[in-house]
Amino acid sequence: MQSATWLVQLVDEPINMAGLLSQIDNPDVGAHAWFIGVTRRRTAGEITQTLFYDAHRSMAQAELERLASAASSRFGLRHLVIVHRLGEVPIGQASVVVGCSSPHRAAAIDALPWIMDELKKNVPIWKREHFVDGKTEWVHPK
Amino acid sequence: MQSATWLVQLVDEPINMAGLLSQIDNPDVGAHAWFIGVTRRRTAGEITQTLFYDAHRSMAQAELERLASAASSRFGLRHLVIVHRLGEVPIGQASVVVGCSSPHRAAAIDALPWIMDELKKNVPIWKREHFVDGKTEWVHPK
Amino acid sequence: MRINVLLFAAARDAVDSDEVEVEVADNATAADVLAAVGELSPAMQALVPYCRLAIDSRYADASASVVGAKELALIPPVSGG
Amino acid sequence: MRINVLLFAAARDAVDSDEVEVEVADNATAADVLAAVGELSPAMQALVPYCRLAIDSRYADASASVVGAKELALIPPVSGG
Repeated sequence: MQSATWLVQLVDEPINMAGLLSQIDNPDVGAHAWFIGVTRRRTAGEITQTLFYDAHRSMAQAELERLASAASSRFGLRHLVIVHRLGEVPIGQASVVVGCSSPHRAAAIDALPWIMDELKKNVPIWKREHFVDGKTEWVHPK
Repeated sequence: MQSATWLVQLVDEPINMAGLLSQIDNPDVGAHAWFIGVTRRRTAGEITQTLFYDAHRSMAQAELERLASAASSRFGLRHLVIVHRLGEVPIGQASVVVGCSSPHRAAAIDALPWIMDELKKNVPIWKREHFVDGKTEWVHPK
Repeated sequence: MRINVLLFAAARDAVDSDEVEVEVADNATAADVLAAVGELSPAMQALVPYCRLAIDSRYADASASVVGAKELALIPPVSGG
Repeated sequence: MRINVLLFAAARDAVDSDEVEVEVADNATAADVLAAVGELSPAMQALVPYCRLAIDSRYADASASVVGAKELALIPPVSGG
């Protein structure tokens, strides 16, 4: 079993995606996969003006570290990056970036939805939607 | 049905991944997903020195365009980028980059392996492996 | 004993505060703390069944003891990503 | 008629050339062209069963006519990505 490394960050500024790309480089991987969640203008017919994310920061960091460790083992990842932005995330900007690398293609791609599902279940981060009509609401998971 | 756009390129230099990121931006997408195939040092116990890619260029371009169109319809993608590098692709560098965006997460992520499977079946590009022991061989698909 | 519980998101809005103090038994469990927080207001009562308690930044089982905890946090349904 | 067929990868190596000329009937199909290319050498004979013919940059069915084609290409098993 090869050793894995991961990087987990909570940031208050725009996520510098280009700067993250080389974090998962390794001569023994053949596949890099990235997922980027961005603020979308339209949700179920309503027009979003902007989103805010709040968190229990120290716990969110700890939960993300546990998630990174679990995902690395489960999928045999060589490197893994998870960055979540907090505060306001305007339309078109990234709230979350997950990137990982592995020797073969399937592991890196399959890891993305699993990590996102776990993140959405267990990491103490909350999204507040601000609609153009002035209404605001905490988003409830399905 | 919203209109989709795609960008298909065959290039002879290193792929500028950072420069591609914004190609799939759109205020009505919530998800970007990227797959990057890179040259790996180790394949089935043998040590690769470098890889070369050859192509029927005009046909490869046409097949990739058809693939981009089919994938956009099938997954409801808003934007799609497929870039394949030809010639030598040293270890750790990208031979292929696929990126796409869609309103929801599943479509963008699910499109990646489908596109890669189709690309590996039908696009006239060939990989020649050069091993450190001096042996070279055209890679045969499984 | 009197203990502090950190609040987030809709729970914070429900009492307009990022922390509350509640009274619980000296051998209280996570379930006891959730029950005591629920008593604070009707809005909180409605929300607590959907919340988890975190003890020192880890989700706690209902039966986990809160004795000696450095930090307690009420975690409403999360929605990151 | 005599027609040219573009070669790639292992097929090019098999005859050390990126193009070959073969003789086929005036109403030849893709299958006829593949058969004619297979006659060029034992190595080519071994390879052709795994190849597809492309007519004007599109994969052709075995029964497709090559009459009037601007370009014929022998496509060995591909390995991009």
